[in-house]
Amino acid sequence: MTGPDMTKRGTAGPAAAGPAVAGPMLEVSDLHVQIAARHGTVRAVDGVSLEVAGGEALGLVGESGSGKSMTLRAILGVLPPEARITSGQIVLDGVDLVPLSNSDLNHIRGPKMSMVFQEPMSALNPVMRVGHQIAEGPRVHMGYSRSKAAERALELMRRVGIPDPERRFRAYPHEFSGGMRQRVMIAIALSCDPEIILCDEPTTALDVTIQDQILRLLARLCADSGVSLIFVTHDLPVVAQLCQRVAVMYGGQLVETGDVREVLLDPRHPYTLGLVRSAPDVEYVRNSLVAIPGSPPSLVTPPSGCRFHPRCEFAEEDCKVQPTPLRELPGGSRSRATACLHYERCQDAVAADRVGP
Amino acid sequence: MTAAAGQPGGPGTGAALDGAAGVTGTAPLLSAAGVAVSFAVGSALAARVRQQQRLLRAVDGVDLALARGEALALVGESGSGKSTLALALAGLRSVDQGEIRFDGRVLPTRRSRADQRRIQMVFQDPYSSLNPRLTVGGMLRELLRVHHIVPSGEVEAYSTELLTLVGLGPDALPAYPRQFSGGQRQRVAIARALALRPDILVADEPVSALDVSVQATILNLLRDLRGELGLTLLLISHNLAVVRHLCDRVAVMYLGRIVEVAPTEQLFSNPRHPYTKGLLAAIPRLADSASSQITAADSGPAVAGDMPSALRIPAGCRFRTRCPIAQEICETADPALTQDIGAPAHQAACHFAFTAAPSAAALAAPAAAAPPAVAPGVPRQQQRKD
Amino acid sequence: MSAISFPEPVLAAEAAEHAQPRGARRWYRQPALASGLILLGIIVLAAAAAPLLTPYNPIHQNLGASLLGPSAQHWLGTDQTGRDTFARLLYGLRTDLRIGIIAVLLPFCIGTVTGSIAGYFGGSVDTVLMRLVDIVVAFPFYVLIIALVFVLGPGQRSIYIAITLVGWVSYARIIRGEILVAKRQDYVLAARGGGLSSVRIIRRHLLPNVISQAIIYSMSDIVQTILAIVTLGYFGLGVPPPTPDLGSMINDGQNFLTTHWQLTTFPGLAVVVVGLSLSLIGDGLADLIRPGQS
Amino acid sequence: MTFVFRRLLMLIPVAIGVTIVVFFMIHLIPGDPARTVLGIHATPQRIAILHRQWGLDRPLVSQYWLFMDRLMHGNLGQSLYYGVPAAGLILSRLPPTLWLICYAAVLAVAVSVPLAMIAATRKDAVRDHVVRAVPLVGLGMPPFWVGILLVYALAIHVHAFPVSGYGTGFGGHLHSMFLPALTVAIALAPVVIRSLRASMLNVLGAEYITTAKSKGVPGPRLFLRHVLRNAVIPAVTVLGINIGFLIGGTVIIEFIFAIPGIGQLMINSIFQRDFPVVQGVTLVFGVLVVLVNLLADLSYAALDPRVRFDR
Repeated sequence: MTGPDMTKRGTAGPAAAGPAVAGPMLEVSDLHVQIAARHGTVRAVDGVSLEVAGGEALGLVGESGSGKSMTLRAILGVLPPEARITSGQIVLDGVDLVPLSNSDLNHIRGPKMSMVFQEPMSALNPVMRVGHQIAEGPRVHMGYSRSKAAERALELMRRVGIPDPERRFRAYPHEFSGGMRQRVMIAIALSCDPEIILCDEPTTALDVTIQDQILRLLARLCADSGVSLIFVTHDLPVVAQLCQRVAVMYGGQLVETGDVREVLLDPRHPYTLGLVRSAPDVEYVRNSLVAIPGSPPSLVTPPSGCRFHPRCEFAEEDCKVQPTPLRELPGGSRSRATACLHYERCQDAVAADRVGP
Repeated sequence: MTAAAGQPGGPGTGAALDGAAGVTGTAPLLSAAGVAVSFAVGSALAARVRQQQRLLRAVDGVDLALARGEALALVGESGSGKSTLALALAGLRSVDQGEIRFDGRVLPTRRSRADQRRIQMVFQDPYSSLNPRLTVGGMLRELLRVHHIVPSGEVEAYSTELLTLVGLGPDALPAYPRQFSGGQRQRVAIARALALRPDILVADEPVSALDVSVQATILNLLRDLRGELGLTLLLISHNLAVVRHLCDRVAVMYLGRIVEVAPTEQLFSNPRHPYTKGLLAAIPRLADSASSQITAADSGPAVAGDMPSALRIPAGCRFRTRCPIAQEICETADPALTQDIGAPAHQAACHFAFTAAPSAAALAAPAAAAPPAVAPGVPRQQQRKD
Repeated sequence: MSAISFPEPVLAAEAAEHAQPRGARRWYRQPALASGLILLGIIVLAAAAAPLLTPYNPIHQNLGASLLGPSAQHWLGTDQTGRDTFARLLYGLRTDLRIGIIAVLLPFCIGTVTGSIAGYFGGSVDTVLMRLVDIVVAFPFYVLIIALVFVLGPGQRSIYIAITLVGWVSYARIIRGEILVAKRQDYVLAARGGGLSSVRIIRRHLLPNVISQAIIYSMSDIVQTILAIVTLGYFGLGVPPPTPDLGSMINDGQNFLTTHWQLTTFPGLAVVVVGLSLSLIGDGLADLIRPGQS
Repeated sequence: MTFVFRRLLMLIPVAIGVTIVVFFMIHLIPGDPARTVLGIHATPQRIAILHRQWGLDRPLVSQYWLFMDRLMHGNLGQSLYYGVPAAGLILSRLPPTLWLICYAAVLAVAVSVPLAMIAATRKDAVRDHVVRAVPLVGLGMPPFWVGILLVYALAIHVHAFPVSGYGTGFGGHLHSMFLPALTVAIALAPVVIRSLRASMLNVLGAEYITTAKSKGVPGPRLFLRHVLRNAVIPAVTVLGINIGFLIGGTVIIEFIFAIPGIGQLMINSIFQRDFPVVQGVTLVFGVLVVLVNLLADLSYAALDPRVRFDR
């Protein structure tokens, strides 16, 4: 078991567009996750490759059923029993996690990576005192004594902004508000100084003002301790606020990746474009929101070729047959890539949008 | 008009009603005056032991008016009482205090079937709002028969017409809810509400349970229906972006009270209540992520802390526990909704809403003031077509 | 009104996939339900066709042929008064099944009605009804049944009364609980918003959604009731002799346990098989209604 | 602790209701209860004495008051058969019954918990299906029949256990009552296995278990700290609800195994038409169940912090 001795870099801000590259801290390559279901095998994650550098926040965006949560759970090794990784590599700090046994993974979960969930109420053990839940990680992984772990828990509670931690230590999760519960979750995730925190829609269940607080907290923690984030969400503006890079998922595959500003303001995949156009925005009011027609693809019998082609306005014959892996875009920044064969058309559409109808 | 110290927890003054109605210059179609709704929580003894109210005052003295044909948004965070207020207005929750008027007539606590028909609701979760054991045709038929909307021979044709109106075909009639996707279910729910030819449609978070790409279709549908049927719409939402897309006027709720009401553009460009300002600042923005991205050096959150429990409503101004400009007066005097002298349609319940606040500079400038940069979309000025 | 066109397809094929595929919900795709139904069908058929399956009269005594072992004439032998055990088994099954099923009907109806009222209206009606339930539940099932049959005197009528007085409670609890959950669903609010009456909402919107739980429970309730009837028969408090009944058969056979074990074992096994078939049906139904659970 | 207080408060109407039910048992008897109870050979004097004893000549309400007044003084009436106070008789027969109940409960838990664990940890594996078959068969077995077969197999055939009786001393009780306790446990186990398996599956699928895994909590600690504690909570409720069944089962089992408890007393008294004793035993059983349910609810509250606060 290695301690968190890796040099941690803080990000000065988004302007520093990713820290100096020293090889990715987490590298997922060609990950496949399949779920056995009654009506067939669901290919929930189908060839996903990701990289996260130290101190970087990566947004993983997609609608429900796009496989973004499954990807996260596969990385952490907490897939539901009927799901399994069929192929691919998940390399964290030079170690491939896929072949590791559950007990080997237990030495990595906590000290190296941890997770924050969407519903803090159901993600916290209802019959265990909050303080003990935070202290459990240090007890197990750092060999802390009961009192030392409790001290650590108190310190963490202070760090994530839980007022009156001495009193709150002995409280149960149901005595907390939603925002406070999420702070507890974050404290648990931080408890063993991990290198990367996987966040599964951590603010979706929260109100806007609380979401704002939690996002700020996460941003501050990342900057202070240099911890990396993978932030799964369906909310594009949230990604825009927190992450430096973004990866868009559709039907179990990545369709577009790149710098957050480039992807969200100048999408090069019709699905990303559709997401951007269909979300009502406080700043811009359109005459009519543009919806993405159709419904998400079946993951049992996915469409041939590009999985988005049945819903795509730009689709051509070749989209129906030709496989569409992610391809780097000429002239884009690091890892700016799209899976669209006709991405130039998005460019035109974006340009047209700017001019106005 | 300065803030009169109201009774904490008591209903607000009816004076504010005139302003709201004044927007259109006619008598409001639906109005609430001093409406309060509470729930009994736990035992009286437990409440005494823990020194709190036994009644959870979900809605605590609300004055609100809805003019015929307008679209009013009720905005607030969870726990603000907006859904409870919606249920009370729709006659699905009895009111403890105050009165609800429809077309100038006070609606009784137990509404008649005819009154019930006039205000119809669309609920948040289309998975729970449709009876899984009834076909779409069956649920429409039942309503149409009970209310004698059309002669029994025309039920089928009318149902088909309704479904077409919401973008579904006649083949939806024999289908069960489970055969539809989320967006389609919401269309069925809208058809069901419209079946009774209501005067007012109350939509409680109609898109928040749907995927982003589907949300747009439902919002567009609501907007088109408004234009087509001249519907009066009360939209309940926590999402200010949705509201801005759809509504003429916005009422912001906090802890059971309305703290600010204004025409949409006025509210977004010139919010007066510190809570509204915080709420607007807290919304993550897609546009120009560089300017809105959180950095380590950033200032504190838009609104600090949690909303207090409705069991322990603070004395004086209920927002003061989280307010960046709270003064001594805020602890003692409960501010009533007051009008902006320049723009009477704009009301806010803050002691410093329309005066120079003592430490207004401490407040972050409203984020909406930032000029929008390039983004796929249409500039705001082109937004209103009517 | 003019139509507004929308890009969404009318009935998304994908939506149907997210929901239950209709085929998988058919009863014969449920192994538990299918085997339970077939098993119960055989038992009911055998009991109903008892006169065709055996030439013997279950009441007719033949002291010359007492305590015979199994043979070609008497498949399961005879008892101490020379009655054919197989014939008594079939006729006993007939009696106990009939009483068991009929005895459950009335509690089912009473419990469903009181449970719906308590659950839907809540308040003091609910409090009173639920305290009543608490009181009945305070007595152990067998103690109350035995005591009631004792004071009412043995016989079928007493069994029906006793089972009804005790049995409605479970249905009331189940239906009330389910209604409390279903009541919070928005479709009930929508029905109220549609101006429908309470009776109509309960009948048309709530009961169809919650009754399945009571039906599932009724399967194990029939089993429990048959067990109670057999137990009462064993103590001589059930169906009065000479009507054949599995409980009294076990009691009669008990004296010859060491020499003629089949006299005690087979009536009991018959009950076990009936119980198995009904439990399978109950489980299968539960699976059908809520796949993935149970 | 307002929960405890409220729970105790709820006891009052139930306790009163129980006495009313027991009181009304007399009036369920068709015809003249005294005559029915005493049989056709009863002398008019005896009937008159019983009438006075039970207060049958008074209005119903005052009859109930009389009943309650006697009850408060620990008077359950005279046994018609033994001619002694029913209360004393019942009290002397109580220990074997309590022994049997506790013994059976321990055995039932000892059988059910491992089986439920085996099934839940490998859902839909062979072992899960085997365990799930146990309740299917078990629920349909008449307890008294199981008792008879156990006696035949393990007492008469193998002589491993006595055919009947209560035994002396702790060890003796443990040995003599094994078969009866096992019989009751077999009747109870299917229900417990089912609910425990379901609640364990629920807990294993809960998000907080994933949280614990994401902390790298090792297996044994995960099971003890996170799974078991949460899974036991609903099982306690189910056990509480079914405790009535457990206690009721002892009536039959005591009779089968000739254990001198109140269950056997009840059945014997029924045969002897000893009405006051039957009434008294019914009341005691009612009180027993109410107390055990109270215990179950209180332990539920102790296990689950959410219950202690209302809302």
